[in-house]
Amino acid sequence: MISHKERIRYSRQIMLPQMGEAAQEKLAAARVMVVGMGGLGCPAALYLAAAGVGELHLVDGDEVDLSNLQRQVLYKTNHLHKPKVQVAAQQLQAANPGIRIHTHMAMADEGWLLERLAGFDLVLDCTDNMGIRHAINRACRARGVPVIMASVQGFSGQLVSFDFRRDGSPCYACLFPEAEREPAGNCETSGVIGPALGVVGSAQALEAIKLLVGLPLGSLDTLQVFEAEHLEWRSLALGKRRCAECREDSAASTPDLRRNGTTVG
Amino acid sequence: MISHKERIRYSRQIMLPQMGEAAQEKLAAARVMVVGMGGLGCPAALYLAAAGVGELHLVDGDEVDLSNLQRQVLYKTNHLHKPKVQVAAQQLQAANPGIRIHTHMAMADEGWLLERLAGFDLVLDCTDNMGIRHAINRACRARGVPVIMASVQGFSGQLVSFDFRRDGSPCYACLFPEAEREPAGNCETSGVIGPALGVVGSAQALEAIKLLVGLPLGSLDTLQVFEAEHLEWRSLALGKRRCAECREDSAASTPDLRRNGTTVG
Amino acid sequence: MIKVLFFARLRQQLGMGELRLEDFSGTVRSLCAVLCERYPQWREHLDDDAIRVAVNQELADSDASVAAGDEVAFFPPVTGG
Amino acid sequence: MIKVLFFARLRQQLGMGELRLEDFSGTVRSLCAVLCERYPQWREHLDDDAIRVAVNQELADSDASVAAGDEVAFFPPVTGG
Repeated sequence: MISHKERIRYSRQIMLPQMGEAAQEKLAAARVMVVGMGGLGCPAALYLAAAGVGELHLVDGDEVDLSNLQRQVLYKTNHLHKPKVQVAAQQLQAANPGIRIHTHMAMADEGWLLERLAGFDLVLDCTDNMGIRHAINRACRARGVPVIMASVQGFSGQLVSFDFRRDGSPCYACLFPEAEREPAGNCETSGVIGPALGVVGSAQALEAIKLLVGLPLGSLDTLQVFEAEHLEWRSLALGKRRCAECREDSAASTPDLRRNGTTVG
Repeated sequence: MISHKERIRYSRQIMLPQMGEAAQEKLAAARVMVVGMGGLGCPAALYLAAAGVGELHLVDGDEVDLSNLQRQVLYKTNHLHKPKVQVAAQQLQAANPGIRIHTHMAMADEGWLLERLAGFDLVLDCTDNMGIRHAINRACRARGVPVIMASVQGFSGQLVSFDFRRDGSPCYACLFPEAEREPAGNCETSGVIGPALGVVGSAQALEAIKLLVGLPLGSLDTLQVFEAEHLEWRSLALGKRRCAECREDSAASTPDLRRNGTTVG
Repeated sequence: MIKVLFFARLRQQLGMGELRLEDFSGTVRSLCAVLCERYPQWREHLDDDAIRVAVNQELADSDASVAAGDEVAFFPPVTGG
Repeated sequence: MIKVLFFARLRQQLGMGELRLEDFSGTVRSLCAVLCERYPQWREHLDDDAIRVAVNQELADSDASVAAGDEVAFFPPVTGG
């Protein structure tokens, strides 16, 4: 049940024909894990907390560094050297006391995620390197938890979602195979323009809200490419390409054995 | 001169080939006015402050209301009933103590703007109705100050920039003529999805940084249309259409009399 | 074939974001007339001074011509924030 | 004519975001070969296992065919955040 105060707080989204009170209740009941509280995790978590997502788990092992403040907009100068998850939780809880926030001061890996993902409705991948992206992909796939993956470097961003509640979903490895070597460059080595993280991180929160309330996603099985230099946004569909593991899975599950996939659209 | 600490704080953008120390110095020397500290002004001002824009003027006559917190991410629950510009200035100053922030607890109109716009490098229009948008357009045009205009309602956003430092620039009235009646609906009456404001407000900050450092804009004389429901971004060029006033201006300024226009690209 | 796009509140009002029209050739104005004839309930939304039209991603007047292969976008101002 | 687009770091590395190619018909692989012949300095950037290709906005293999009117996009993973 939505209280009178909540009805006021969330009035501008409850009145949207695509949302309504039922959508607000779905947001309140949702458990979402945000992995990485850097340049993408900050805006994504800010908008999820503001929208009333009931339970947020923030995962990051880092402390706030002076070089973060140019783009990681939850952190202020007096937060230097404090754990990011602790500062972020304080800020988000102050913005919205009506939600539950859990912090995990840890660098997630596949084992860590596999142990904890049961019962989550969604994972946001806001991390900064290829290794952890593939670990998140494998763990979400194994646990049947949808994932929305965002990334930004320089002036370029990418956003793609996989709904592992469905049988036959493609995965991140179908798009970018696990390479032997890490591709060159992250924000630390190649730089990044702050507001591009705001654009892509906010778009990630938008897709998250849509997934949680059952609206169709623009990034499902589709790589959204953002080029901040030209303010261009393009959509590239994954199509029928599947990685070896997805092909195997698909061969193993005969139509009779498939449970009904829950789709987001 | 950039100090050692600033070189660390801004390192991730200074190292970008499109930016560098010269760009950082331009940002530090810039004076920017943000009109409207609601759903767009919050992310736009956050990213400008983080990037080190030297002087920010925040303009808004409103106080923080419970129904703002779903999307206006600078405000927290304990800020209810405080002036938005005062809370925003505190938050931004804490994020970046190295910039100057001025607050104007006022509802800007054409006269107010005409009196104050001299010496500004840029205005961001983050307001919420057609009347004030046209007033900002006229005042910026009269004072030769570039403007980046953003708007969001429901799941739909728009972004367009005019560089009034150039002779022959089109203006907002060339795109949307001043109508006798206000078009129906703003966020209060028709609702808005929070993260769409994050996407468009961050894009506005991105275009602002590009304008201030002299990189080309994607929204110059071009309406960028964002549809959050489908995560679509489209570009519609203004072309040769001009409002009556721009046609008159253009007829009045013969090529000989024109000063060299400063272009942003 | 021409591609017709609707943006912002027109999507809700018309219940559609995109449609394709075979065998049309004429002006933006006559395209509007064809659409309102096919969907009479659209008239009040499309026949509105606030609605702008772009042909092939560039703002166009109502007497601009539209032919096979063109993309026509109808959009109102968005003013909230 | 085919339209070739480059995204993310390829734009800086190749110094170009878009080019148009007349009279090409063949596979993605042969398109790559034509480009690297014309711009030899591109080889190290395009001939990289991490680069993906989309033909007409859909991910494609290197033996996918490309013909007049197609749009081919080359893009690397972006992994920062």
